[in-house]
Amino acid sequence: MKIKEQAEVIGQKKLAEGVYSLLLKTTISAYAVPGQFISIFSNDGSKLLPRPISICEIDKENGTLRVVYRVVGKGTTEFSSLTEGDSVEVMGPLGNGFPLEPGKAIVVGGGIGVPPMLELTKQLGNDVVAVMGYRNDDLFLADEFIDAASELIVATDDGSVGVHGTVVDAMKENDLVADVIYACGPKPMLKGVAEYAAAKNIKCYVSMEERMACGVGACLGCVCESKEKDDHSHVNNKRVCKDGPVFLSTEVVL
Amino acid sequence: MKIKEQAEVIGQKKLAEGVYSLLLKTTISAYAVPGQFISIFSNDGSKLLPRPISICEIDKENGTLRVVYRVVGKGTTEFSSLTEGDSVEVMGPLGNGFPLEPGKAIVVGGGIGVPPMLELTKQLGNDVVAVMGYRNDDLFLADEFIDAASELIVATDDGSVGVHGTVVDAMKENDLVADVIYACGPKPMLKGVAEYAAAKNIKCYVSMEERMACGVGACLGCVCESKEKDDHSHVNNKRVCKDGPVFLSTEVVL
Amino acid sequence: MNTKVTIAGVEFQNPIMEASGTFGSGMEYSEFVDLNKLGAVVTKGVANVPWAGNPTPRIAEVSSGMLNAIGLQNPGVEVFCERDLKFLESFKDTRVLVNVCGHSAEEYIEVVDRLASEKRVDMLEINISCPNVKEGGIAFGQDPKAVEEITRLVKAHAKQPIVMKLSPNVTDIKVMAKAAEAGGADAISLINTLTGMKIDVERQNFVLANKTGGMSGPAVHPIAVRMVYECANAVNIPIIGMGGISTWEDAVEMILAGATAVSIGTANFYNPTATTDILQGVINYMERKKIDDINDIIGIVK
Amino acid sequence: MNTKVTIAGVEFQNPIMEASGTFGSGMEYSEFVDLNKLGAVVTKGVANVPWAGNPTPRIAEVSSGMLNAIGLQNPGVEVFCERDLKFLESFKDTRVLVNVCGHSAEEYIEVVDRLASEKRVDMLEINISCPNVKEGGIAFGQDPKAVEEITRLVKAHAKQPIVMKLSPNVTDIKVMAKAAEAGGADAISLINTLTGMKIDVERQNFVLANKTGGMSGPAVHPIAVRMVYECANAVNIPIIGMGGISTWEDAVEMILAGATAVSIGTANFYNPTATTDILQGVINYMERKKIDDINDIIGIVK
Ligand SMILES: Cc1cc2nc3c(=O)[nH]c(=O)nc-3n(C[C@H](O)[C@H](O)[C@H](O)COP(=O)(O)OP(=O)(O)OC[C@H]3O[C@@H](n4cnc5c(N)ncnc54)[C@H](O)[C@@H]3O)c2cc1C
Ligand SMILES: Cc1cc2nc3c(=O)[nH]c(=O)nc-3n(C[C@H](O)[C@H](O)[C@H](O)COP(=O)(O)OP(=O)(O)OC[C@H]3O[C@@H](n4cnc5c(N)ncnc54)[C@H](O)[C@@H]3O)c2cc1C
Ligand SMILES: Cc1cc2nc3c(=O)[nH]c(=O)nc-3n(C[C@H](O)[C@H](O)[C@H](O)COP(=O)(O)O)c2cc1C
Ligand SMILES: Cc1cc2nc3c(=O)[nH]c(=O)nc-3n(C[C@H](O)[C@H](O)[C@H](O)COP(=O)(O)O)c2cc1C
Ligand code: FES
Ligand code: FES
Repeated sequence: MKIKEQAEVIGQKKLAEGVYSLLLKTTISAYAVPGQFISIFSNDGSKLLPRPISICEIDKENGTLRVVYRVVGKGTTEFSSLTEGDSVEVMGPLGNGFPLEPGKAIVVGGGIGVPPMLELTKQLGNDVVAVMGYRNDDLFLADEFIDAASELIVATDDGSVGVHGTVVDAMKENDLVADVIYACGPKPMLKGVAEYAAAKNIKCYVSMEERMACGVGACLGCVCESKEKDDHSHVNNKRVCKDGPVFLSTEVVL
Repeated sequence: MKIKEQAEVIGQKKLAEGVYSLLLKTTISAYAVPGQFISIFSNDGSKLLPRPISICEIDKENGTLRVVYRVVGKGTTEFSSLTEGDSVEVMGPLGNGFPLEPGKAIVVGGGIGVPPMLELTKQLGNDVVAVMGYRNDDLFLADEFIDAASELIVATDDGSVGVHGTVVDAMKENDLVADVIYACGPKPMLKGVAEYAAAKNIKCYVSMEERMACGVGACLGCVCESKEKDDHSHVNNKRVCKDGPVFLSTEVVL
Repeated sequence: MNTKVTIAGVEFQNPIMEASGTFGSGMEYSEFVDLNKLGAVVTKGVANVPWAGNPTPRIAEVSSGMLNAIGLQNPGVEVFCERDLKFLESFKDTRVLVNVCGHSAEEYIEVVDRLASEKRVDMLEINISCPNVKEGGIAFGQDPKAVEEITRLVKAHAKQPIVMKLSPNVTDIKVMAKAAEAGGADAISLINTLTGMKIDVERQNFVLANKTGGMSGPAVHPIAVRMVYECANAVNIPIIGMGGISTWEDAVEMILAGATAVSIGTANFYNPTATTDILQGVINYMERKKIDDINDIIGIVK
Repeated sequence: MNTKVTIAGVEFQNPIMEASGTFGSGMEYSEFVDLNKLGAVVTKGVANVPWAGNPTPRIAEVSSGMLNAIGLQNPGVEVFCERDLKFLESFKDTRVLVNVCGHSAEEYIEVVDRLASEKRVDMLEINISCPNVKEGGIAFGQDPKAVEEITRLVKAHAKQPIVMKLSPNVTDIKVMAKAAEAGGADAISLINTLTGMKIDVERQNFVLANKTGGMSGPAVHPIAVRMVYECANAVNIPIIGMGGISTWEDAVEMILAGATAVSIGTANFYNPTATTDILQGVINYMERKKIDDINDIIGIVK
């Protein structure tokens, strides 16, 4: 069930330098699961393509979705000026989402890969260690992970808080083990997490990113390389928007 | 002195079906004269060219300009949703404006050619007969012409108010004479007014329209045919945006 | 009111199709639109064997448009017949155009031969204009002799009528249209994408892994209208017009310029119901303008 | 920081010019920008005698761009020298490129000869690509033999360096660039406008009196970047790049692709200070990226 509609802006606030949290009232919330994303469209007729943004929180009761995004270009700049009562075109829910596996979990987020892990952490329940990596002490959403996870471990690039280094450094330092690892962040980080998981023999899911056009699997714009021939494409390519964004770390080339 | 700036919307109201009156705070008001126009720009990055709109009223004291326009396409549709406090990009004042001639004047406006005559009527002083043509009994601005002119004669296409027919019919019916005639409206109307003026040997100014790009005389997009070789172009073409929009009826081919 | 149009003996319930490569084989967008409402489904290009396409990024946004360098990724004609054509079985009201690509004449013919027996295929659209294929592809579409030659070869093998899809990256589109006609094409479709490039000034590198990509979307529409107009006045075979159609006005514009049918591509990406929205807009226009038959306005602006 | 660039021995204080036909001879925009700040003023096309141009409407808006069919209206070279060149006398810091048009080789040469003695003219830009002229014009720009021939003829007469302005309405821009180089061009400039068409669906008629017009603005930018890139890697003469430059990013993109200087056209119409705004943006970029010399980034994206 995919919906394209005008969502109402319930509110927006700045979480950190260039990072915004946007709360939208949309019927998409009824169908969304953690790890899925929505496409947000610009109001400007010269910017046609959707901006894919992961779902950070789902409130089915109030019919809202929360997304957290970083301003990096024209589209996200435009979104950052949305205020309560505005409307914005959205499409979703898109992609497959994280499978909720039983047992102990580690959720790993890096940079703007932090927000998509929040709803997952909440839905996984209590036995979750969250490992979140930031540039500096601007620890957006950290307080919410403290509430949602059993434990929060922070890594920062500049060493200002927590482990000085990457999330993988933090995982190693704490010698974390679990039944499953979920990760979202830049590709080098995903690669590191996947290697850690492989070394420890832990099942690992990664959420991938690629430039998108359709967002629904039709255009083949957003593929990532798969290790095996893909069932749909019959070549070594999987569509991030439709077959992903969540893949087993062993399925894709990182 | 031409200015391009963000004007503040002081207010907007609907005057008639599809006709809006927009009040803008802009420093352009300090330099504007009746018969000039401003370029209004769209906020949408796919619609780049200015929409030329005539100045309807100038309030130098409050630093505002009033424009009245009809919604005919994408740009004017966008403008019609502007509300108090919004800002909109404008450039002006553009064009030459109506010369204020001494003596008795007739001001003639047809359809969306009505609004540009209001400031002129006011500035001409008291000995002015206004002849305004409308489609039907939606007589936008008529009350303001009653206040500004010595007399208002109305013509309607459907005969619902005043003279049944065109402004030229109305002028004929009232056998109007004066020292000068000023006219703005569709080309066939301007032609009729010019012929009336010629027959009665009255000096006549007409305000012309043409599709524009630059609005400042650089691109040669907006020319109209002139009877004599033009001093600037050295061919039989005059730029509506720069040499006009106001011309002597005897200068241009109608 | 009649919205039916006929191209090479094939009747379409209305002139609205989607453009190859933007709609898969319809599966994904069938969540948004009833495929049975469309004049035709035009499939993504199909080759004799699976193609992996280009590396990513394959997509870049540009002003009022986009660049793509998919590189004709496709699962090959065998899988296509078994899966995609089977899926399309159930949509009886819509016609099916299969877009065919290849690196060489032989590869085109292999696909055409394989499709010959497929009942669900109403027409073949031969893509001789994709700018993202290094061999064949653009070379075919930019040389009138090659266009005529490949048309003749394909026509000799095809069991379904053939539509030659022309590249806009040429000096004179009329010459290419005439070459296709001379080679025996039943119809032509245009435009494919215009070759463009985007450079990331921060990274000082190309945005697309392939360096160049095909430009589509509203930005190319005025060029497409001009080319459709030129071809309509140069050849006697019907034209399927496309390029930047985003609204019903764009579709009507293309029909007035001379297109018997129109395809909607990039617009699907920002409006998944673009095809049916545009169809409804065209119908409203016909009602308002008292046009009883869509055929009455094809190419009337001269 | 050095922003100076040199083309055919002529030094420009910076690489930012405006594009012919969008800026007159600078008079009108001198109310908005100090012409002395620009790398060069490029004049509207000048012919041997006054040209009346096309009937109106001459302008149509399209998505992220516009169509124009001015038809090279100009007052003729005599008036141009007396009035426009005289006006430009007082702006010593900026270079002057005179854009030359004609219906035939003879007409081009007449203008070039007349300008030979004009000290204020630093360079000639030979417009062999205007799509709005029926004779000559596009015919010259779309045939490599004609390009080489006219280049050679003009070069033989010209006292100033010549820049050949190429049409993008061709199958292979590299061929045209090489033809201009072979004919002795000192530089090339590209792109001129792409031929487009707009139809008014309500009136069921062309929007432009001339039916077709030249498309410019951001919509054409990706095509322009691609063509500049292709030419930069095909010829050894410098390139003045243009087409849809609207922001400093667009200008830098063009320089990275291989343009020694860039011209800004349509953007002036919606931002009269586009030229100087873009210049400032380029300077800020150089500072931020620690680029000491603009010449260090010309064509570095390969
Ligand atoms: C499945 C998915 C989920 C995402 N979730 C989030 C999220 O929760 N929060 C968030 O801040 N961002 C997220 N992104 C990235 C986000 O889509 C881009 O940052 C956004 O589209 C940029 O739009 P823009 O107009 O501001 O930038 P543009 O002006 O378009 O580009 C600016 C820069 O952003 C990057 N970019 C552009 N498009 C994409 C894209 N589709 N994917 C990745 N990078 C891109 C490029 O490096 C580009 O140079 C996600 C991307 C994907 C594919
Ligand atoms: C000097 C001048 C003064 C004007 N003053 C007024 C005014 O006071 N009030 C007012 O309502 N309108 C005025 N106009 C007309 C106004 O500029 C157009 O109606 C407006 O630009 C249409 O913009 P749009 O985006 O809504 O329409 P578009 O979608 O661009 O076009 C819709 C239709 O509007 C018409 N149109 C578009 N551009 C122009 C243009 N430049 N000139 C004439 N018609 C055009 C065409 O018929 C077109 O089909 C004036 C025009 C000029 C040249
Ligand atoms: C992502 C994408 C993939 C495409 N793939 C194909 C293809 O496989 N075969 C083909 O003939 N054209 C292909 N095209 C071209 C379109 O069918 C169409 O000709 C072009 O995009 C212009 O139409 P538009 O502006 O409406 O998109 C593709 C276009 C896009 C945007
Ligand atoms: C209104 C207008 C008039 C033009 N006149 C000329 C001209 O006289 N000579 C010429 O060589 N190019 C002319 N051009 C083309 C521009 O110089 C430029 O090559 C083209 O517009 C692409 O740049 P842009 O997208 O920045 O406008 C004209 C363009 C426009 C929009
Ligand atoms: S964005 Fe089109 S297939 Fe993923
Ligand atoms: S609009 Fe450019 S000269 Fe008038």
